[in-house]
Amino acid sequence: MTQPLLAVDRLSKSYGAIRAVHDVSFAVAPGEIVGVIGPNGSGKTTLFNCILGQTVPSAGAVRFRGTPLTGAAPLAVSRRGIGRTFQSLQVFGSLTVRDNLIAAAQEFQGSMAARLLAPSDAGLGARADAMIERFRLGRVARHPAGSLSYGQQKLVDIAMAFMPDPALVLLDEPAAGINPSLVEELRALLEGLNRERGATFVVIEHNMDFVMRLAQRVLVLAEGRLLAEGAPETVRAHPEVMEAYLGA
Amino acid sequence: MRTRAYAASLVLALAAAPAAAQQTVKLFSIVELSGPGTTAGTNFKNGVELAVKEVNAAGGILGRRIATETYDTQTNPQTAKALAQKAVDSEAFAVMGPVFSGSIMVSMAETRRAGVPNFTGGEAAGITLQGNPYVFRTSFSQATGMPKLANYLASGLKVKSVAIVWVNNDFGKGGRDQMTKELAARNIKVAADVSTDQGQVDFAAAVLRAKQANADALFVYLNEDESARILRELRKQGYDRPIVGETTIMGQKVIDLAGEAANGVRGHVGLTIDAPNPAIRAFGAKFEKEYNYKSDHNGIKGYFAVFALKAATEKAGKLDRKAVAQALKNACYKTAEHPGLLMDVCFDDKGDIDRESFLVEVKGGKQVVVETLPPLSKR
Amino acid sequence: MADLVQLLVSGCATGAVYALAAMGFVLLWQTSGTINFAQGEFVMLPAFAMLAGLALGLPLPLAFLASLVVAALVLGAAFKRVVVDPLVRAGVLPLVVATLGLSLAAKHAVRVGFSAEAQPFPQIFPEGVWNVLGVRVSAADVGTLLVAGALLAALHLFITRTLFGRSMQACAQNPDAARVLGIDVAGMILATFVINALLAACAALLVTPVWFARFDMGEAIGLKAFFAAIIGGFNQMRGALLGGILLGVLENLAAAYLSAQYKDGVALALFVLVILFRPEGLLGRAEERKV
Amino acid sequence: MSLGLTRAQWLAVLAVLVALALLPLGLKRFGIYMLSLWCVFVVAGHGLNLTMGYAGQISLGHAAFFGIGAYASALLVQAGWSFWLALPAAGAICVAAGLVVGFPALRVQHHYLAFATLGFNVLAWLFFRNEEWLTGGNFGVRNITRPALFGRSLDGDLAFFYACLALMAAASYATAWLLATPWGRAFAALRDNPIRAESLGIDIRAYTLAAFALGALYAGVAGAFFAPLVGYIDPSPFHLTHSLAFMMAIIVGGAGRFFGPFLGIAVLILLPEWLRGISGGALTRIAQEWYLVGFGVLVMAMVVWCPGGLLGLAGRLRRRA
Repeated sequence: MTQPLLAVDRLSKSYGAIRAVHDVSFAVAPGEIVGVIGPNGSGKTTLFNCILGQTVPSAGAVRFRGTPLTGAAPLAVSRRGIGRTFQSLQVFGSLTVRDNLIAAAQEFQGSMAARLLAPSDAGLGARADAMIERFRLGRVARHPAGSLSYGQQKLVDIAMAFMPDPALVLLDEPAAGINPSLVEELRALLEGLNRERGATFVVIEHNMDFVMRLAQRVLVLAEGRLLAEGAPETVRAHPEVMEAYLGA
Repeated sequence: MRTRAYAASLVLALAAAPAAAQQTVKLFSIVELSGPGTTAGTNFKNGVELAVKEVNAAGGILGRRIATETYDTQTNPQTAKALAQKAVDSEAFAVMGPVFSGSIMVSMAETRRAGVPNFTGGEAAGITLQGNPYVFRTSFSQATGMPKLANYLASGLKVKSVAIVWVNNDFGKGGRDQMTKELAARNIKVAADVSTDQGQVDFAAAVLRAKQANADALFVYLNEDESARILRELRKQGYDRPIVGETTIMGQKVIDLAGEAANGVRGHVGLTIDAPNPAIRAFGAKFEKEYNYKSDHNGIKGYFAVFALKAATEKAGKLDRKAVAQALKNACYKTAEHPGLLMDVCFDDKGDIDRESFLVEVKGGKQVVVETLPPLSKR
Repeated sequence: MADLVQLLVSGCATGAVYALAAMGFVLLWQTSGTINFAQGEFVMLPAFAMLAGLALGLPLPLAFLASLVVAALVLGAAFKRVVVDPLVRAGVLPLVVATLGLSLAAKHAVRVGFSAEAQPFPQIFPEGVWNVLGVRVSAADVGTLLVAGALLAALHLFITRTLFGRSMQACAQNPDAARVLGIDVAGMILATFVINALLAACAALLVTPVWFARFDMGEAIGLKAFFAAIIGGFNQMRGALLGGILLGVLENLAAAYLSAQYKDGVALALFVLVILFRPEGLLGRAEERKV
Repeated sequence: MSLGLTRAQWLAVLAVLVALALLPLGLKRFGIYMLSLWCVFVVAGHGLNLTMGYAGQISLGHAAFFGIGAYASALLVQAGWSFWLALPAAGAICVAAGLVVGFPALRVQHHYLAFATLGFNVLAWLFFRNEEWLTGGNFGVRNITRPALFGRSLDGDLAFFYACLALMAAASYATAWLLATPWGRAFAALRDNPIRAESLGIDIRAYTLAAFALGALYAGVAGAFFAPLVGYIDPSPFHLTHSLAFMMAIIVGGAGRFFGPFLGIAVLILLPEWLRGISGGALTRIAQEWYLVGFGVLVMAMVVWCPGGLLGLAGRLRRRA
């Protein structure tokens, strides 16, 4: 295996006596789609937050492209090329969809002072329009994002994460709360991004069908521990997993 | 469209000088009706209105009725200046107020520019030192009052040292600066110099410092509410030296608020409702009947201002602002001819006045005049 | 030494009143995330309600009771229904602005409708002054401290020892869990608003004899209560107590020993330092960063 | 730059400017003075609107920046500087102050930041009052002269009004321009959702500081004009209460809306004068006396029912019609 894009080494996070994440290690290779599953409270989101700098891990290390990322602040993490979405909806409600997309990428080029003199779309108009087309948001491109339906906002949210061409994207339950046909569309979109751009991502998901079809490899968390890891079929067949997951 | 309609109506409103006003004498009261100067401004305004009522009932000035308008400066000099402009724009014959020195210092530039006589209750020395021919006092300046009080401290109370507690605003700072100078001239030591804030509540520290200074007397120079609070604290901490003040602290409002604790305070008052003078007593009764409370010195100032204007206008013989201002220079007016003035008074060439004043003491919840001081010029 | 004690006693009496108002701040913040910038007016209004009662010929105790009722209804229930409820989900800042508007309206309504001048108010404690080892202590100081202390202690007992109080606390800490436990969350929040109004009315009774009833008397007390709450800890009742007393005492000490001109600056410097280095307040718990 | 306006809209803007320029011709000194004051306050209002309306950072210290600008320009001019040098100096001092005040943003969450600005305002006011050697203390700075431009004195009321109007036009243009750059978008992102913004590489601390510095710059420049307009400054107009009034005016006009400050400041300072100008029946007298009460209620009502301010209300009514 070549150098992994993301390497998580024995990561732990405890809140007092509660171990939210306990001794978790895994790696993500470039171009890979990794799913993370586990029952509620199994530590998936805490794991994400530790990697992304929202919380500081109690122990362990995170490396990105071979250099340490442990404890870096969220801004630094994003500047290093790691995008993310949140469990809850997070768009800029008062900006138009197109402006949301431009906002998502404009800070990755030039200096802050240069942006003061840059053209209004920061030279990102074409890229935003392409993303709008890919996510089929053309009809609402000029509407304030806050006025869109939940499913559409979710698409905007995900599109934003991909706008700056991140090396890695961490998606927290992208399919939650959207209708089944849109789920299917979303899977196709993500697969397309992976295929065409080699986009790498880690997906937390409750929708088993969605994640099993999308991911090339699946991690199973239970009570903060990494219970199993492997190709979707292998994991699905793992008796302990089925017990932990379905038994919960 | 909306903007333009609004703008147009604004033009109409701002430009609409009342046209029917030629037959009246227009008087503008620009006074403190809110903010820290409320008590002073309200009294002054009420005094003006009472006087206007009486003048109008007696046939007005040179046969013309007086029409008044009142504006609130919010005790804010910038607002006072703007309102003075407004009065000038509306062709004021004279402007009454503001009472606070900080405000009149700024607003009088406007009345001066337009040549409108401007009476003020302000006491800062600087007001009449700017060569403004249109500004006139209704009371002593601090430069007149403080020496009188300092004389009293030096020869009446025979003190060697004084603690000063003052309020840190233009009124308090001005008085404190003037007093410090006067005390130095009389070889009286300032043993403590304590600044307090407008609106201050807890005077424990200020009183403590005054006590620690161990001075022969305490000079308190605060606004009304704060004067009352410090008097309570002085009583509580058992301050046993003479407490002296200039005008404010012996005012009726302070006595009402401080109750018992005001007893024993003494000092100099330019004007007081309790003066041994039938005209002033009569004014006090009328004022109380009209407004249901006792006037303080600012009420007398406002009342006096209107009658001073009337006297000067009659002397000038015509409704001419410049002539009226001229008639108030180096001129004396007697109550025999102008009873509304309450006391014989002389204006000098700068707009300062000279007349009798009083040494008073608060006894049994009332201001009692101990001695009447003659006008400076008679000395 | 006696001088220092003199300042401490006086500062504590003043600070106890700040603490009463600050306590209300903390209660509202804990249960509903409301920062009430009209807190000072919540003290001013009952003072005028009492004056109105006195003017109608009621004796002071009755006027006070009436003002308690009015405060509970208007400053408690109505305030919550009309101003807070519609905004509680919009976050902290809209409520800050709305209560600023309320403060402005209340102040000037009293100014125009009643009077702009300070009104005398009857003394509630006897006039006596004792000399204790060179320290002059007035009945008013002792009374204010005792009453404020008793109120705060009662409130503390009420919240920690009674079922009702503990339910209130549960709502403050975790409304969802409280709801699951069958606690009437809305009712509990309403209760804190009423308690805040009652505390403010009590503060009014204590301060008005000294501060005098004046339309803008709330400006100082509201700001001081706010500073006290932040300094002590915005999410801690004990913090409000500490903050209030600290503020009252510091002002006096600063005026006596440092600079009378900057006496407010000392408390303010402490306030800014707390915000910078210990935003949870001297006694507060750190609030977890929310994602 | 077109700033996204059509030609018709540009013409409308021009027409309004011309109307404003013609407006004072029918007015006396007081009216001209009030309009000048409005222009100056609108400039400061743009600053607060940037900080608060667009970038979502509540500032309770705007009057302090306004004061710093006013004192800086007044004192520098009295020290013999040209006003046109004192003006940028005042702006620069305010930017520095804005950065210092925004500094807690590097450490604390945003409502605490609002509290810190409140503390700053009180401290600044104490400084203005106490440091008599510099600021004149309670007695203030008197006889502040008005500058000349290209050899023409701006001392006349009308001349200075045009200077204020030009300032307002320039500041408004600068605001519109700024909002059309990527910064405007970053400010909106900061306001709408700072946590999300951070995950997208938006340096929320840097933009928060920038928002404070810009707000302070506008306030400082406005203050620098305020001093010669009034001719006298003392600490009173820079008190905390005026910061709160500024903020409420922006809310009433419509925070985060370009025309919000124009309307909000008009409601704050022109409307009461206009009401007073209607010579009057009992009803207008009541309206005058109860004006501030009404303003307070309006602020509450706006926040509760109409977060878009009066402009938002107008928009809502238009859509319904």
